[in-house]
Amino acid sequence: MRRIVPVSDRTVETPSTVTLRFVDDRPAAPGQFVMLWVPGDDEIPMSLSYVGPRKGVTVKVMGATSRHIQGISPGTPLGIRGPYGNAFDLTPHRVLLVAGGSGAAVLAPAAEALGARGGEVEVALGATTASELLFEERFAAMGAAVHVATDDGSRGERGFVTRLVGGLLDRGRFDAVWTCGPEVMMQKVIAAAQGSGVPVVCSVERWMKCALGLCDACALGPFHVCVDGPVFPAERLSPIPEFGHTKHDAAGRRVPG
Amino acid sequence: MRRIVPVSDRTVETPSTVTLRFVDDRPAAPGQFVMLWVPGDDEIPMSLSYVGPRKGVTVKVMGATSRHIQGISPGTPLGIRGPYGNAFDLTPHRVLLVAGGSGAAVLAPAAEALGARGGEVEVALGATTASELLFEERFAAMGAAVHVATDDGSRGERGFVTRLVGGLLDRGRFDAVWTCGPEVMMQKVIAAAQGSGVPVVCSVERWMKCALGLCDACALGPFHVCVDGPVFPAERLSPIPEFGHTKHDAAGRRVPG
Amino acid sequence: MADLSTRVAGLALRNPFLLASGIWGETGESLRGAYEAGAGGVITKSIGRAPRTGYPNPTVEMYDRWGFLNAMGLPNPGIGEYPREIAIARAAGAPVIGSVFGHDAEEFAELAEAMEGAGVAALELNLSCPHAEGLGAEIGSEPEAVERITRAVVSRTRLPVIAKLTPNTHDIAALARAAERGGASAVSAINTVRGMAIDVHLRRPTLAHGMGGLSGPAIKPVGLACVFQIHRAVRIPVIGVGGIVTAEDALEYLLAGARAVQIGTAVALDGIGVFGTLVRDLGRRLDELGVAGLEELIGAAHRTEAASSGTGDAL
Amino acid sequence: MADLSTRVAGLALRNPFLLASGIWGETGESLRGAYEAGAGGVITKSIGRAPRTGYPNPTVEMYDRWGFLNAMGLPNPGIGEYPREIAIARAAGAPVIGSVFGHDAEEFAELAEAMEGAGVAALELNLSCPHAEGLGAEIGSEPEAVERITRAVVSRTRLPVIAKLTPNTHDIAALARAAERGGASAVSAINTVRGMAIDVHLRRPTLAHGMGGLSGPAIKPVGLACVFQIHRAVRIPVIGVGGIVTAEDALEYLLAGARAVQIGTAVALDGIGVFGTLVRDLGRRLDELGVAGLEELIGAAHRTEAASSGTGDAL
Ligand SMILES: Cc1cc2nc3c(=O)[nH]c(=O)nc-3n(C[C@H](O)[C@H](O)[C@H](O)COP(=O)(O)OP(=O)(O)OC[C@H]3O[C@@H](n4cnc5c(N)ncnc54)[C@H](O)[C@@H]3O)c2cc1C
Ligand SMILES: Cc1cc2nc3c(=O)[nH]c(=O)nc-3n(C[C@H](O)[C@H](O)[C@H](O)COP(=O)(O)OP(=O)(O)OC[C@H]3O[C@@H](n4cnc5c(N)ncnc54)[C@H](O)[C@@H]3O)c2cc1C
Ligand SMILES: Cc1cc2nc3c(=O)[nH]c(=O)nc-3n(C[C@H](O)[C@H](O)[C@H](O)COP(=O)(O)O)c2cc1C
Ligand SMILES: Cc1cc2nc3c(=O)[nH]c(=O)nc-3n(C[C@H](O)[C@H](O)[C@H](O)COP(=O)(O)O)c2cc1C
Ligand code: FES
Ligand code: FES
Repeated sequence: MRRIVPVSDRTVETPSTVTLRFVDDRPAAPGQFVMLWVPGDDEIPMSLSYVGPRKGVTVKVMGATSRHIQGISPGTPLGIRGPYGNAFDLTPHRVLLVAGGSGAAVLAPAAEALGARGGEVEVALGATTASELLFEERFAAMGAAVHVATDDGSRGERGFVTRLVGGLLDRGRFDAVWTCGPEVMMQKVIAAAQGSGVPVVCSVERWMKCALGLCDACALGPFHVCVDGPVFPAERLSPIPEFGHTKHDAAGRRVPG
Repeated sequence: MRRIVPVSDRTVETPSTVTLRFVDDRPAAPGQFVMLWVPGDDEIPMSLSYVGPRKGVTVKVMGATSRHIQGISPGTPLGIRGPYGNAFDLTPHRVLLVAGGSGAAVLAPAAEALGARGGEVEVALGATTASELLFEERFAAMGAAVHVATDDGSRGERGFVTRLVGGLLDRGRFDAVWTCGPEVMMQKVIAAAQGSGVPVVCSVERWMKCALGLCDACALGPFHVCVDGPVFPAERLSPIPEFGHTKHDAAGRRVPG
Repeated sequence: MADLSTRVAGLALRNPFLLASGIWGETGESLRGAYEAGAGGVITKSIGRAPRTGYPNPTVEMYDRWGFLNAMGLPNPGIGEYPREIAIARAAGAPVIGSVFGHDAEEFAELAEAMEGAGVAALELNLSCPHAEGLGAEIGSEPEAVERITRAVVSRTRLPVIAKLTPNTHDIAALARAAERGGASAVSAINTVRGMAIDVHLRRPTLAHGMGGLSGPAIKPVGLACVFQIHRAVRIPVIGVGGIVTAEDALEYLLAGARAVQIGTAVALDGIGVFGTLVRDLGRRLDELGVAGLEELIGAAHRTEAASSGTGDAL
Repeated sequence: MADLSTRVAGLALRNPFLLASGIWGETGESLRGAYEAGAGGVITKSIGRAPRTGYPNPTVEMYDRWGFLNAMGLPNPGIGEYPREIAIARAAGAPVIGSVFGHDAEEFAELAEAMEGAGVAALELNLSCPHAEGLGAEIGSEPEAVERITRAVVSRTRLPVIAKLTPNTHDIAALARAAERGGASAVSAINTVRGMAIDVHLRRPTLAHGMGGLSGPAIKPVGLACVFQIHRAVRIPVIGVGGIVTAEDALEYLLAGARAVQIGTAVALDGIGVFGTLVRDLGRRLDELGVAGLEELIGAAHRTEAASSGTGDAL
């Protein structure tokens, strides 16, 4: 199941984010992820930020492994298995994307796929600071209106990107909201959309080991994010007490997160 | 790989030979054999005397297991695996069949298959005594001329069936001779056909265990009867010193036979 | 429809299909989910004294449907936190078997007491994990250790105790006899078979831990041989585990002598719905065979063998 | 093309692919056939003192391509008649390794002497057949017995001695160390893994003997784990066997530490032509990798592991 692929390109997207591309011909759909093995280090879940035969992952620095990955130069062999998990349903026509942090990594290919089907997106893109805005140009290149918010106000609206959501939903006629980012952010998006009648779809993260629905590491209430997710309609997540509150750590303890 | 099939019919063909039929939908070709498992007893190779979805084996008493098999009544479950081995090449148009003892069991379905393709057969059928002539009516029902020899002269020519071969080859224009019976008999058939230009094809037997080309039980010179045979052109067999002289027993010793 | 219920180690189960330890067993919601999907009972992840993250990833390697290699390294939240997970599963009515692992008899016994406090219906002692230093099979391959640990646990709880045995031994029957002497109510067999995979391109083992354990269809023949041998060696019941995916597989284990079976890797192959499928298919199969309940089948392969013992004329 | 030759137990082999014992090894013509098909050398069927028919049929059970169960029961013509078979294979130039089995050290030693007389290039001691009473793994799972038998054979012949070990143990490294102490020139690992299949309809084991041994792809992870462990434990070389079908499989074994490999079940899966395919594919693969010979690969998975040992930054 595992393939070894040499990294073909490395692109620095933001000061904390790097994209690695590699050739892999397994079919993949936007929303799905791979288990990315850095031999001698770790194997971690990464959404596909490019889903075609020249696939890509866009990695934000979190800890040792993601830092290590960022430094990898073209030619280096990486292991991948997958793609795993489900994908975004591409039937809605007009979709509002709400991305926080590296969340744009999974929303960008979804937006492109929607565009290829004749759909349209509008994007609310958030980051801590201007230089950390991920894939702003990639969204713009699709012809999407991109609305920006930064925590420090260095670009666009000052504050969290969720502040943009209410206004956008009031103005545009959207068939769906797709969001990826910290769970508290996604909860705010869900709250903002409440009453608008527009369904919200979230991409969530949990600790992953097997990615095969076996080991329980990625349990989220009754679900296993590796096979039931990572993409969930908000109405399936909201009733789960853990959503936005706790995760299981590598030992299976319930920890805040 | 193994199927359990209930015996559907039991027919006494001669005092020493019984046919058991059973339903099995694996495709099979005339010449091929199955490993027939009599649970609690043994598993032995048996040519298919009927190759359609209602398959059959025609068993001559040799020792304990074949005697046991003969007594089996309809409804009894048997194990089968296969079909194994190769089959008769059905491209010749006019074929002389030379059958000794239970050899008719494998030649009868081959003759029928040839007939279905518009080919014709003539049969030289041998047995120890009249009552032991196997499938005489089945050959006759195909419209084939059946020439008979018995060791005791109780029907047809007295003596071995091989005595008929020379004359038949002189008279008929045959594209091939197919023979199955004791190896000394088949060697005489080969000798009789020598110089006639008619190729001889033999179906041979060796001890079988795996029937998968692995265990070496069925070795015959450089061949393994279970996968390279049981059907061989005479010119492949004649150079093998063992052919007509020795076999390997269950322990792998070279014994006369 | 045929009655699929079975009794083993003091447990009355609605059907013989138990969720195997280490599969879906970290959280109470997952244990509940397996029970609601149709399992007759659920076995928790093997729980130790302290929280343990297990080995780094990669922790798994999957072949085609026939095999699965893992070296999770016994990750678990520790017995301190785990009771809340058990409570969630129990609230849904699931018979919960608490699996524990430790370094010595005392540790096993303490964990057993804590599990009893958490309300499990029975205990399973993991004497068989093939890839954890100083744990599992490293201690569980000596009959003396199996007996000592079992005895210590039995003396400290009133719960039925199931010893889970390793196939990485030349004589699993001796391990089962040791468990029986120690007072076990049942044994489970088998845990995974020690195995490894190597990446040819990278020239290194694919699992971070190197050694792992093989599960799935590839080990069904191994598990069957173990259950068959154990059934001959002891009077306590056997729970079969290893490579069961279909009702036919389960029937093989029942015929070999298992009174219940555990399902692990099949959950990765077919999803948790595999429990519903197994229950349905086993029921249908029993109806087809005209068999009213499991009792007639359990160990039947031994009876058939005895009846014919090479005389060559039984059918 | 890359050089595929290898040296193991004093033998210089044109390539690392040996015909495994019990496959095509009953007759000299078959041994010759395997060599002519491309094998680097051939191992005879395990030969005993007297002729033996083995168990009654059914002796085999095949799963999909991944597994194969057998209980042949060590059929063989006996050492009295077998030298003529060896002569046929030797006449074709094949390096012949004589495999022997016995009940005790004396029997092994006598057989070894007779094999030496028959002109074999090395001996393989079958200490590992999983389904023969009083033979094979029944004696080969005790390190003392492995050492004693190996020593007896080594003292009675000048031939290199290879001890073939069983995976049905909790510590194959201990068996390898015992063989090394006994003076073995190499060990082979693994023989088949004990297994069983049961026919659900007939409610009986499908092999006449009941117990059998599992071979084929299903046991590759098990064999690799054994070879890896043995490579760490002893200085004598290892010959890998178990589930090798493709050149990739063979490479895994080489990387785990094997200096040569044996091919068994693959002959049933792909025919004897598998040797030609393996030789061609391994050569191509080495060329692709830019590797000139096998030496660089043998045991390389250990070196990679050591180099990175969890620091998380090696590549
Ligand atoms: C389905 C999915 C898709 C993801 N997609 C992306 C993406 O596209 N881009 C991106 O930058 N990040 C993505 N992540 C998050 C990414 O996996 C973690 O950031 C990464 O594992 C951090 O590893 P580390 O060693 O650098 O950090 P560590 O220092 O090891 O850990 C920091 C945090 O990272 C997370 N983490 C570490 N290991 C794992 C693991 N095995 N499984 C899940 N989380 C882990 C934990 O929350 C942990 O607390 C995704 C996660 C999931 C579950
Ligand atoms: C490819 C093939 C096709 C055959 N087709 C037929 C057929 O259509 N009709 C028929 O009557 N017979 C057929 N035979 C022969 C049949 O297999 C034997 O007659 C039968 O095995 C005898 O078994 P037994 O137990 O009755 O005799 P036993 O007393 O056990 O042995 C008598 C003789 O039968 C042969 N035999 C026994 N066991 C085996 C075995 N496992 N493999 C091969 N030979 C064995 C040996 O020559 C042995 O000396 C075929 C054999 C082969 C190899
Ligand atoms: C991912 C994984 C984790 C496991 N964890 C445990 C465990 O914690 N304790 C235990 O006793 N067995 C554990 N096992 C072994 C299983 O319970 C079971 O014995 C084995 O997988 C064979 O069954 P299967 O072929 O149905 O998977 C684990 C198996 C797998 C695949
Ligand atoms: C039909 C069969 C017969 C075997 N006979 C022997 C034997 O006589 N002696 C022996 O040492 N190993 C014997 N083996 C074991 C093989 O040599 C080999 O160790 C095992 O099959 C694993 O390799 P594989 O997966 O490539 O088949 C036999 C295996 C099979 C399948
Ligand atoms: S990561 Fe193992 S169940 Fe999802
Ligand atoms: S019967 Fe085993 S090789 Fe032919």
